[in-house]
Amino acid sequence: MLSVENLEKSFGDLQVLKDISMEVNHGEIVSIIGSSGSGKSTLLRCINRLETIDSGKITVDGQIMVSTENGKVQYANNDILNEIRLKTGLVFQNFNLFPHFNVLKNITQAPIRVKKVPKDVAEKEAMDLLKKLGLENRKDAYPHQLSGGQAQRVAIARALALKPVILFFDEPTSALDPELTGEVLKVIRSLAEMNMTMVIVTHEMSFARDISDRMIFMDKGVIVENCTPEELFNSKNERTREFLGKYHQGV
Amino acid sequence: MLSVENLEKSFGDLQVLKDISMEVNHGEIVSIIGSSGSGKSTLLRCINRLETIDSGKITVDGQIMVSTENGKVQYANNDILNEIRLKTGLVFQNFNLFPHFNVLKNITQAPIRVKKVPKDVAEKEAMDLLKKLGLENRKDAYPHQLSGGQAQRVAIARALALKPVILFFDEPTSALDPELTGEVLKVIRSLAEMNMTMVIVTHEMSFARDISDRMIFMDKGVIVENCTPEELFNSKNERTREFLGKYHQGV
Amino acid sequence: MDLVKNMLPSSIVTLEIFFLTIIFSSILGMFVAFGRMSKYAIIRIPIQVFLLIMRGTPLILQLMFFYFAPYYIFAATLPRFWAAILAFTLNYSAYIAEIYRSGIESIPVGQYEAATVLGFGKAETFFKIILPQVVKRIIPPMSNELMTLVKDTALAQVIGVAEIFKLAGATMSSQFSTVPLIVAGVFYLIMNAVVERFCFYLEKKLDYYE
Amino acid sequence: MDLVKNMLPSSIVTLEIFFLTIIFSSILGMFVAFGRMSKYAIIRIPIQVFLLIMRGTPLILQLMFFYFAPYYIFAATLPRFWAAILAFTLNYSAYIAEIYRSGIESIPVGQYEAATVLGFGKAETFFKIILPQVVKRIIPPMSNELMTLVKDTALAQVIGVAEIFKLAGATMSSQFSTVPLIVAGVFYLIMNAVVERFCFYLEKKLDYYE
Amino acid sequence: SSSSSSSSSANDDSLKYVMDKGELIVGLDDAFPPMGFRDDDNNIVGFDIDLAKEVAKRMDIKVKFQPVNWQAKEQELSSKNIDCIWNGFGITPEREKVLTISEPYMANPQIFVVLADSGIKTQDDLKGKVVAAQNGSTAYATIDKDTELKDSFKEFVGVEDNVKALMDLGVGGSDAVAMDTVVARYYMAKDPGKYSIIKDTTILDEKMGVGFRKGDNALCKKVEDTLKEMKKDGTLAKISKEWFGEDLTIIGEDK
Ligand SMILES: Nc1ncnc2c1ncn2[C@@H]1O[C@H](COP(=O)(O)OP(=O)(O)OP(=O)(O)O)[C@@H](O)[C@H]1O
Ligand SMILES: Nc1ncnc2c1ncn2[C@@H]1O[C@H](COP(=O)(O)OP(=O)(O)OP(=O)(O)O)[C@@H](O)[C@H]1O
Ligand SMILES: [Mg+2]
Ligand SMILES: [Mg+2]
Repeated sequence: MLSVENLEKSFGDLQVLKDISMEVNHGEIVSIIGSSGSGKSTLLRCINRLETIDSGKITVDGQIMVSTENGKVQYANNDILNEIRLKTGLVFQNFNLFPHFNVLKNITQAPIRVKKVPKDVAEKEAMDLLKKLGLENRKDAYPHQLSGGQAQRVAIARALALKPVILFFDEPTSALDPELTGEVLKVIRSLAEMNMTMVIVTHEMSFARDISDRMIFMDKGVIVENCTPEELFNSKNERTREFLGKYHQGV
Repeated sequence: MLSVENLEKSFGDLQVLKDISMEVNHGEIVSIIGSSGSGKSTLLRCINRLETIDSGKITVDGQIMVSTENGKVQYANNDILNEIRLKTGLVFQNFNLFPHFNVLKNITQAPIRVKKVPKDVAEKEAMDLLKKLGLENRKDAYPHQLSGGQAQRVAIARALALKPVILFFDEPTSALDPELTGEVLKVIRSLAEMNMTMVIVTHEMSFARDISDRMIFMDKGVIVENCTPEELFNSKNERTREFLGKYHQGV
Repeated sequence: MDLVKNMLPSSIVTLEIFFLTIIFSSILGMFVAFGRMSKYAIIRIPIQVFLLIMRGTPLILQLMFFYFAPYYIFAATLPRFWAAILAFTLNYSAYIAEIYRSGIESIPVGQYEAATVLGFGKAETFFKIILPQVVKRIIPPMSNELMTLVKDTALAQVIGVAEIFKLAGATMSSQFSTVPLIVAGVFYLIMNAVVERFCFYLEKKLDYYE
Repeated sequence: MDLVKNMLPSSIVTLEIFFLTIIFSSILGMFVAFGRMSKYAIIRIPIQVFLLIMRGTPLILQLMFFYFAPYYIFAATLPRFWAAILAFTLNYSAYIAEIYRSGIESIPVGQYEAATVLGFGKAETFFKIILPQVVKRIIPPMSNELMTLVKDTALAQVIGVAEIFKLAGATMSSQFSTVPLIVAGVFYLIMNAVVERFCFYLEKKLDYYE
Repeated sequence: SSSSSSSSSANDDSLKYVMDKGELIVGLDDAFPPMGFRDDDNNIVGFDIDLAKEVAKRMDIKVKFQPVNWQAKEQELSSKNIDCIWNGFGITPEREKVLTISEPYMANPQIFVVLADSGIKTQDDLKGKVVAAQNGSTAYATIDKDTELKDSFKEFVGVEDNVKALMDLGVGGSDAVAMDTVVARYYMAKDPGKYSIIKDTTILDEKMGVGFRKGDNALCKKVEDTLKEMKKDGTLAKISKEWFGEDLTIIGEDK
């Protein structure tokens, strides 16, 4: 479904991603964990073409998005890029809601305009999502009137509304209370049952352990571990144990 | 140190805080937990005068900040308000870093300008804080170049740099990985040892349990529980058990 | 007073110049703004030169240029009125482009990213997501330009377009009195009060979000 | 040509008008902007009227007003030059105030809140936190006003201030030629090229943050 | 003083051009009373207007009055939007270099206007005083060139137009205004007793002509001849009396 090969990315002198290779299979849920600044968000941004890569190859659902030949980075043509775009979705770490649309419109605009879903259908589906996320009574509010957790749930609903085949989350539960984390977890599980592929950057270990088929641990721009949750939490790797140590302590 | 009595606050028709009363004693660490939209951020904002209250009384360190007589809300005079301001600090949920200052300047500006700390002293202290928070190599970066967790740590350092006597945190660890959560926890503990009073809104139950002398559970604008962590986690209250249930599940 | 009666046809000309200029230059201005922000120097640099000349030289010279230059080049002139509209449109599109640009550049990059990721095309992103937010932010500087335009219509007289200030000036010298000039001032003031109220209303209307 | 030789003193007058107006009106404009944003109607409404009159009536009338009116009211006139500076300053402070306002209102409220909570006073918050961010955002609309001002200095001739356009007009009339007008146009273009480069430089310099 | 009455050159079809289109387009500043300006009904009227109408009638063609901006009059002529400038147009050597100008048809000396109660009686009284003139007017240009005269003033100021120059005089911004007689008389009549003219001084003995494109000699000659004819049969005197109360026209008189 998704394959990343030898991806490299620097900001000026700072190399943020170093020779990253990973695969995500159809229907799989993969969590990416790692310390702050290890490049998790940057990796998602590269895959979603919000950053250009310095070298490497990315394939989505069989279509090559970008590859590197003799050191020259080559992106696919626009038709292919647009096809890929429709298959992927991303929930941002800082939400990026549209301030001039109310909650409902934030969610329905993309289905209506991009996927040409009829307005009433889009609104019905949006209301279903809002209900699932406990937000039906805030549907007319504007983003600046939402609490942190509410804004985050709207951002999640907005991405889900497009029904992508692969969905990326950047810390989807960071502003959610445990109760809502549970709700979001439920939603993500139901998506998993519908065979949606998901890649989730998160700091919540228990959440990641619960939801993931596989977990990737990144450190300073490289992938240190790429294995099942059980394997990860029993890893012998020094760095992994150190990182998870704090989590074990916390529990 | 801090006392809130019968505080009420509405946004239009939506009553967000209903008859809130609470006390925080000198040197105490109080966590506020509760579902999204229950009014936690609004409470902090009212105490920090970022929202005006509809009625009630707030006292900080013996000084009355605002009171209500015969239904008329009466704020203290500016001298007193300024004195209170210097005693309190707040770390925002969405950081609000100054985009035109680099990390170091974000931290040193307030000490230099407001507390008239000499520049070299302020910078030395800022570097100590950055080191504690694992950010010394990002001191020259601008906010838009930081990862989510880095930005949050800078926001924390900025508030700590002013050495307030009472410090409010709105979800200080929500974008932090477990390792850093541990770091921040250490910093907060060392502050506690220096007898700093702290009020922390958080969704991380283990963090709250570890750090707090007392925990407040808010639901739909009212305080449901106000007790020690042990009492809270063993509460008989229906709503509390329901809320914490998800947490217990997660662990 | 006859002056007021005589003002009717002139004020219609003034209004025509005003509205045609606004319509054309706010569309053209958008393209100019995009050109100015282009990452290709071959587009950006000519646009910068265009902006410099249009904003850097007096409108009165531009009016004369567009009316008289075609004669020397093509041995034909544009009708006075349309030469004036052409000059006004090009001139104002330059000013408006810079205002658009400041507005567009103040929108957080996250808004583009969110729209991109949701699959919005470039045009949709701009018109549905960015522009509505830009409009809210640029109302005050736009009102500056609109109010200046109301008064700049007076310059059309240079190429013999009979707008209102021209009439006032002529009446002033024949009657040896400042009254006509003040009447024209009041006319501009009224027209600009309408512009101001309109901008104020728009601002209030868009105040529902932050 | 004598014209160029004669231009020196006039162009100094033009530069004086330009710089004095910028200095005075960018300070005054700040107060006007605050007044316009005041929550007290007793401050806000008079400021709105001031803005409407200053932006709504021709600068030429304002120039005449500040030069001629004092005689009828106080039986004394201001020196021509200072009457011109007064009119220019008041006029431009109105335009600049609206630009400040749009810039100030586009700064996220979180920036004020962060500064407030850190104990910054109102003035410090404005000058250290808000203004630097405002400056970056308002450069394009400000460059519009600066470039217009360069050309508006020509209006000072109405009340007999010997700036450069007056010289051009006088020479043109006696020689029956447009050359002096074009020379003046080139002068404005050069001055505005300097203004444009300055704004461009400032924008680049402030591009280090988002 | 005229260079225009020379014989028409062989390929000068300027007269034919005008006769063929059957219309003479007269360019003017319609804010220049009493030569050409708008009356209360917004019609263009004035002394020069009456002359041009009569000339066109005698040439059996129509006449059209096209207001032009003074700053654009050169382009208006050369782009053939107008055929002549007929608007109290002063004859100067500079203008004769670039235009073909008719013989003078009227004298219009430049004089000083002062406030009647100012006590200024002679040109000597103007020493150390502030003198104003309309920017770009003949009076302005003449004084500007006469360094000795100019330096005897405290200040010499160029103001946008004659009306503002007189307003400036009124508020004490200046002590005298240099302008041409025709215009001065017109404004003085609007406000009787307020102003006076300094006697026995003329800054420049300016004369008025009609300006044509350089080389349009045939057309110029035709207009000149028609004016002379009108002088002879008394029509010019009649029109002049209507506007000025006396005959100020000089065309066809002995020089
Ligand atoms: N535009 C940029 N310019 C320069 N450096 C950047 C930029 N964006 C990110 N970085 C740096 O790249 C590194 C990786 O950032 P990234 O946002 O990918 O981290 P992350 O793993 O998502 O961290 P977090 O868990 O804190 O969100 C960080 O050191 C960050 O400061
Ligand atoms: N400016 C506003 N206008 C209208 N409603 C608002 C405004 N600010 C907050 N609210 C509403 O007030 C309620 C409480 O918000 P608050 O931000 O205090 O919640 P919270 O407890 O901090 O939630 P979270 O854990 O999600 O951050 C929410 O329903 C929110 O939508
Ligand atoms: Mg991140
Ligand atoms: Mg909150």
